[in-house]
Amino acid sequence: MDPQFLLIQATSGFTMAMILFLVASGLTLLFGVVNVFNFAHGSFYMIGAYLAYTCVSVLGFNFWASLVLAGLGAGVFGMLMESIFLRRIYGRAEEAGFQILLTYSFILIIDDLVKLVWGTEYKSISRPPGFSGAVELFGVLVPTYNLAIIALGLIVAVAAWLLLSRTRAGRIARATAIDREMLSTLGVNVPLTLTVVFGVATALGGLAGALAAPLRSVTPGAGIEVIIDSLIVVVLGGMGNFWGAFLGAIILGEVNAFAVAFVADWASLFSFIVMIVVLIFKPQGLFSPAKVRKA
Amino acid sequence: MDFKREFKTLVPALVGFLFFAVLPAVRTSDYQLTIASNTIIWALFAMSFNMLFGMTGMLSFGQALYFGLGGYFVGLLVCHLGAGWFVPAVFLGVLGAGALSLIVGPMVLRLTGVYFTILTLAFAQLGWGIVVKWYDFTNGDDGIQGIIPPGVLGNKVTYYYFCFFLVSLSLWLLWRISLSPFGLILRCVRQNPDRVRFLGRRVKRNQLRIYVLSSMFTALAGALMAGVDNSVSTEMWHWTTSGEVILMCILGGIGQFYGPFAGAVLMILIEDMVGARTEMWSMVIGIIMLVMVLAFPKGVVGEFANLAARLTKKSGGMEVGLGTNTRS
Amino acid sequence: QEKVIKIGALYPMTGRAGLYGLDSVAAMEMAIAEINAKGGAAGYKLDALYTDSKVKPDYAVHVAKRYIEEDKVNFLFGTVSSGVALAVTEVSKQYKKIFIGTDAAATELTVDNLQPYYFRVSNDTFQSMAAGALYLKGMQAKKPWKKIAFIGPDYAYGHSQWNELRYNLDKLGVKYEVVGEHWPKLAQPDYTPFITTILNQKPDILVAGFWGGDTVAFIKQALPYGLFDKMLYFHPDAGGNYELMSAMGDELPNGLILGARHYNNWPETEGNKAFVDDFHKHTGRYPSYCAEAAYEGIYAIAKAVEKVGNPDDTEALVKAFEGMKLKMPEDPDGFTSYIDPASHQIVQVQAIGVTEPNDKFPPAKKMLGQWKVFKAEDLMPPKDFIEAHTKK
Amino acid sequence: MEPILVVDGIEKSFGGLRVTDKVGFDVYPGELKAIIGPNGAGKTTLFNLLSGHLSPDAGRIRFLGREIAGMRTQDIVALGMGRAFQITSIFQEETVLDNIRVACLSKLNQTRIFLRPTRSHKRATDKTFQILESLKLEKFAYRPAFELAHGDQKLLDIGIALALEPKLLLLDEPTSGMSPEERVLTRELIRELWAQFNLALLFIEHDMDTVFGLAQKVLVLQQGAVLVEGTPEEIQNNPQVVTAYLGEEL
Amino acid sequence: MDTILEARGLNTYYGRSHILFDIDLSVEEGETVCLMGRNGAGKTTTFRSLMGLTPPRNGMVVLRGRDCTKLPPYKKARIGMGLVPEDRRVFGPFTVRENLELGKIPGRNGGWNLEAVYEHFPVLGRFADRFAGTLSGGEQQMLAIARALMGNPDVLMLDEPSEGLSPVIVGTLKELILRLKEAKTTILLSEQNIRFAMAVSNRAVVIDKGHVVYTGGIEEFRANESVHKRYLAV
Ligand SMILES: Nc1ncnc2c1ncn2[C@@H]1O[C@H](COP(=O)(O)OP(=O)(O)OP(=O)(O)O)[C@@H](O)[C@H]1O
Ligand SMILES: Nc1ncnc2c1ncn2[C@@H]1O[C@H](COP(=O)(O)OP(=O)(O)OP(=O)(O)O)[C@@H](O)[C@H]1O
Ligand SMILES: [Mg+2]
Ligand SMILES: [Mg+2]
Repeated sequence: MDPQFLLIQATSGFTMAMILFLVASGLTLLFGVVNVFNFAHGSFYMIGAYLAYTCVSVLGFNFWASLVLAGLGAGVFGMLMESIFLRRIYGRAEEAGFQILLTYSFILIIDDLVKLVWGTEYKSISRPPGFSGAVELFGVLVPTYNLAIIALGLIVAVAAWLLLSRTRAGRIARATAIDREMLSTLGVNVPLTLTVVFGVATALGGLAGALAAPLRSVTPGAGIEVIIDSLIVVVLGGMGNFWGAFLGAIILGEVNAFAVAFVADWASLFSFIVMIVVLIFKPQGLFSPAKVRKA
Repeated sequence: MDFKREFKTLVPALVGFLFFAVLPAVRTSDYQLTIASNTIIWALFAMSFNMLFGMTGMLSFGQALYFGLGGYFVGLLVCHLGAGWFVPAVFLGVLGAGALSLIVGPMVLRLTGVYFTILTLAFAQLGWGIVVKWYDFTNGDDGIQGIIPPGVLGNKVTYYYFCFFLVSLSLWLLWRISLSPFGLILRCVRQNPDRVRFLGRRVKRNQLRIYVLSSMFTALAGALMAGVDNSVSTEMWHWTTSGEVILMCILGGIGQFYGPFAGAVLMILIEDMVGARTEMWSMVIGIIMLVMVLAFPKGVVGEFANLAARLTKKSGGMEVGLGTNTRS
Repeated sequence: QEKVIKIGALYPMTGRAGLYGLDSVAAMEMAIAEINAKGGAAGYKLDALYTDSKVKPDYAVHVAKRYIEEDKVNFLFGTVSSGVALAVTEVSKQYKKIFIGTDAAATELTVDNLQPYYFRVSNDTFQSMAAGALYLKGMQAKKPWKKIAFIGPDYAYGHSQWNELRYNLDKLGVKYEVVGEHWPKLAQPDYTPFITTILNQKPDILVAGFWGGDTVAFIKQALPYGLFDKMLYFHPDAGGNYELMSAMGDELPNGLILGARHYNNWPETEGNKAFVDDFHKHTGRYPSYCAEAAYEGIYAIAKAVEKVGNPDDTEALVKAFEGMKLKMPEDPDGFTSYIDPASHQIVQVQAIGVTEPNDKFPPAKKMLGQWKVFKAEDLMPPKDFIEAHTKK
Repeated sequence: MEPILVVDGIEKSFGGLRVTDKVGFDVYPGELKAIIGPNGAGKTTLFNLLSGHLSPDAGRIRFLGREIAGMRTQDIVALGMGRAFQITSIFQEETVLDNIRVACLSKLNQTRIFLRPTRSHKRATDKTFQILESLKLEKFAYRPAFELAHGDQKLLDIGIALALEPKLLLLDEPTSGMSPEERVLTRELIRELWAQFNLALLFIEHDMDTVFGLAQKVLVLQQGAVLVEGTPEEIQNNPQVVTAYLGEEL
Repeated sequence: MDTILEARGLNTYYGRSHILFDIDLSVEEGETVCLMGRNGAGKTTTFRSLMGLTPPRNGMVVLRGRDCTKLPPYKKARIGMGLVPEDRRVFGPFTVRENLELGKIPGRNGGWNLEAVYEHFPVLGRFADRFAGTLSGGEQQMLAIARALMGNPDVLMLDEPSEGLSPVIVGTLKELILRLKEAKTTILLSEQNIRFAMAVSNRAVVIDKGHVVYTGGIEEFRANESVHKRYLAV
């Protein structure tokens, strides 16, 4: 096999992985860290993409500013959703089931809202100026925009990890998954914390959607398509582990890249096969969350 | 006391049974028959799923695997070997699902919690992928059409009664299971698996048993569905199908034996009525769901039971749920 | 009491396919309004019911039965997805209710699974691929090519396109070498690994069979790699859809060879202009390919009822459809589409064009031009193809 | 008389921390033995080793003549070891009746039966009521377990263990969280059960009144190792035990 | 002396069942008050009502003269209420140190910080990097108390702190509480261990079936055999 081609595929896989990671990062934060499952994560991805479209193509804003605005917009929308609806079901028996149901209803509602606001035509935005070409690195052609995505993926991974493991805020966020009531007696405003985390997670989703918009078509229903892949990434890496999700995304990306090149016929099944294999051999994902004796 | 409790759960069952039994006679259009067939079949799917989720606490996101398998056994056998194979195919599908779940079960049961959920999802999606890909054999996402039950079963009313009989029988079985020592052990597995081990019982073994049983009933539902629609499609295998059955259960009330039944009825009626009236069905259904979740946290049946309990002012009224008594 | 012809339409109205469904519905409404304004058909007014098929065959079956049994429709109508159409055609057969197909392009619908009550007023993948094969053959004469690769969604639609294209190429005696086949899943978000693999395979021609927004995603992602300079992008079935042009604007490269089942700028006949302009007036946007067939499907119904005199005599209606001539917006001057009595498939001229700058249909900045037009009769599946399929 | 349980030099470490250090002792049929020791001495861990929740790194455990170190919990239970937990371990949503009945059915090996309702299993039900009576819980039979007061839940936990007809019963802090009044009652109840069911009883306890009022022998653990074993009097007067564990009177 | 914490006529329900009936209670600056009562008398519920975890349906919770009945638990924690629940509730997957750091409340300073905790609870210093979930029952109890102290509360509420502790540790705990008392920490605790309670408290409040049935100084309480018999059965 041509080693140059292997390198090329590996690079493709890595780009793919970074977008996967960016999309999944918000879900990891919610599902893995604070133990809230947001089925509608993909819908915020979609909102981010549409907001970016509006900012860039309709309002004529600068692309990078639009990215930030789209992320913020999705985040604010997420915080509203959380504080108006989701908050009401915390602490109920069978909460997890209700989270699924409630956030599923968000998917349905947001789908139609998007249709009402933006119509059903496909939208798309161009890559930002200066990022439409490609550069050669070690003989491999890499689109500059993909490099930007890789950089952003790395930044998000490092930032999230630092934030979660090194700051009080991160520790508090993780503790909400364990015992919200106890935490509140320690002076932590738990509802606010959850709203903020939800906001950050949906902002990450929105940011990912905005970032992916120049590479994809922005269409209704775009949300449902990313949710399964995100779930795979989150679980593959081990719940709530940012580096795990990072690695999970890379594995998924690379396996896909090489499957496309060498077993093209079955490439579309590989995500599931990888997950089955990993989970059967490492039942808690690649990075196991800390094992703890039941007190 | 024991008996009184059971009796209470029998009343709604009898009412439901009678309603669906006489429906063909009192219906005003054939379509109502179609809806009724759909409802009872999905109810079977939902209630067998509830044996896993509500009763044993195993949230499988991959029951579509068995629903699809049941449907495709019928579809493929009828398509390749002829309509005469319809009835045998239904039962072969059930056996096939039993066999498959015996293989998949031990693998997914190695995991617990979300990992279990996601692994079941992965297996089901793999099944879906294979069915879509294996075009020559399965017809891919074109699906299989022309699945006409043979002989008298070709008549809609007879076919309805055929389904009605099998569904009633299955539900009766599920009900008996929920009352039986086996059912009791399953509920205990959900609440406190460690302690079950300390009763000298094997947790995984019991989980596997109900996984297999539930999958077989699910396959039966899938097989019967093929005869109602006269066609099967890859949609049956898709994760959205697994999702739908979960939603039905939650909507109806997870902790309630009849919850999933009510959930199935509601979901199908809502989908039908809303879908017929507005292209914005998605938002309308979304809002209905949102309101249900916020206002009726115990599901339709649970809330109804609560109301009944409050009216009769007897604490015993709380115990209507037989499958599982969720904590208040 | 008013006499009505009831039509039960099934189209996707949400999600990725929603665009096609809603365009079709808009076109149906347009046609119905026009016909009713002129007094209807044989004294009957047209009336349509619309339900979102959700692209779910089982749900669509359910709705079709409701249409027939509760709403007492005279015709079933629509569907974008072939899976849905195949399930609904089964209902149509059982209930002996005529089903007018306006979009779903699976060849089986009029070959393997043909039943007496199904008629299709848009072309199928076979016709597109036959035209595509003729195009490729013509090209080989001018600018020799040999290596060909395919990329298309991993489901029946993608696979049929590739099979039918190769069937037609072989039948035409075209010599070619397949250097790669790629099957991303439908709605694959990321094509990067496919793109790098294809570049590595160095085909002369890349045949694409994408559907919907996937075309946009692929082209956008392939651009920085310079893929379109290194090979010819050839996408004869749904590549020329207007929504691609409108979504991509300036970014769409010139020189892609694309086909669609209807174009807003071809043929430049009065009929087509009128249809496109009316649609634009009606909705504020230009139509995608599927609108035209939905529009014409309504006219076909009106015409059949006109001939039979009532919408209830199904068998007579079937006869009326068989061989019916329909002057469609997509018919160039001098040709009239007709429904082939044997296959119930509409027989039409097919054109394939090349992307070039053109801003007459905003927001698109590029449209197709440099048309090559293929004769309708050359595009129909030949006997051996039909026999091979129906035997299966 | 042969001992029913022989523990011989078992060890267990977590990471670098040795939690059980060459522990050895015997339990004879019908014996009533207490295990005491400072918090973190490894008492619960010792129980976990005996009951198969953990397997020892070294050493042997013989129960009724069988080597059980490393055996699975359910098999050890089947041999005749019962256990109630430090943190009550019951089936919260089931009725009190079913909590015990499920154990009786397990003992009778009838949990695979799936078509005959539980209520028609007369043998199990009768036995259940007998146990409920012994525990004085029969008035709560049809109440879900979570409605019971803490102390009653602890009793129920013991009841579940009893239903398995153990030869040896392990109780981890049976009276913790109880009021003095309940403690006295529970102590009496345990003694009655012990006599009635003809058990060997091994219990962990921090309440000295219970320990010294109930036990025939006391085993003291400290930092994972056996400090001393002896009769209540010997232990009470052992200076080592007094400094390490009992402390001065409050 | 000033009254720090006061409950006036608390009535609390779990769902439809009425648990607390007109509970009146006050704790003065620097004193240690002990709630006593049988199992299920309502001690824990009183703590939960005071802290706002199960808000009373009516009645008032007053902290330093300020009505804070309606405040959510986290605000109560920030104005100086600290709670050690009876089931400890340490954060199992967190290390001991992380648990302690979670107990810090920004803006509340005082004598308690990591060093001070490690000095008073050497076990915790030794196990600083162990996961809290792996600690023994007694060790977890210490951690729970230390965690509450990290917030430097004005009133420390301890729900049955001696439960599950070995006698020596109960002795240590007694010392600790006495030291806290010396440092003028105000403490409200509940106990079943009467000896322990009498050794550390200034005042006793006896609750029975949700009613306050006795309040009095500790010496008076010690002498009052009939209260012991009737409500505590000793
Ligand atoms: N899984 C584990 N990992 C690490 N350390 C552990 C683990 N399980 C127990 N330990 C440690 O082993 C020691 C003994 O714990 P154990 O629970 O047996 O104590 P105990 O004697 O029952 O104490 P208590 O009376 O407080 O319940 C403790 O220091 C505990 O922290
Ligand atoms: N979540 C709940 N739902 C319903 N009733 C409850 C709940 N928690 C406690 N109760 C009831 O409230 C009453 C008071 O309970 P509480 O826990 O306050 O008592 P306590 O004095 O702290 O007892 P203990 O000494 O056992 O800790 C009891 O009768 C108990 O059964
Ligand atoms: Mg212990
Ligand atoms: Mg309490």
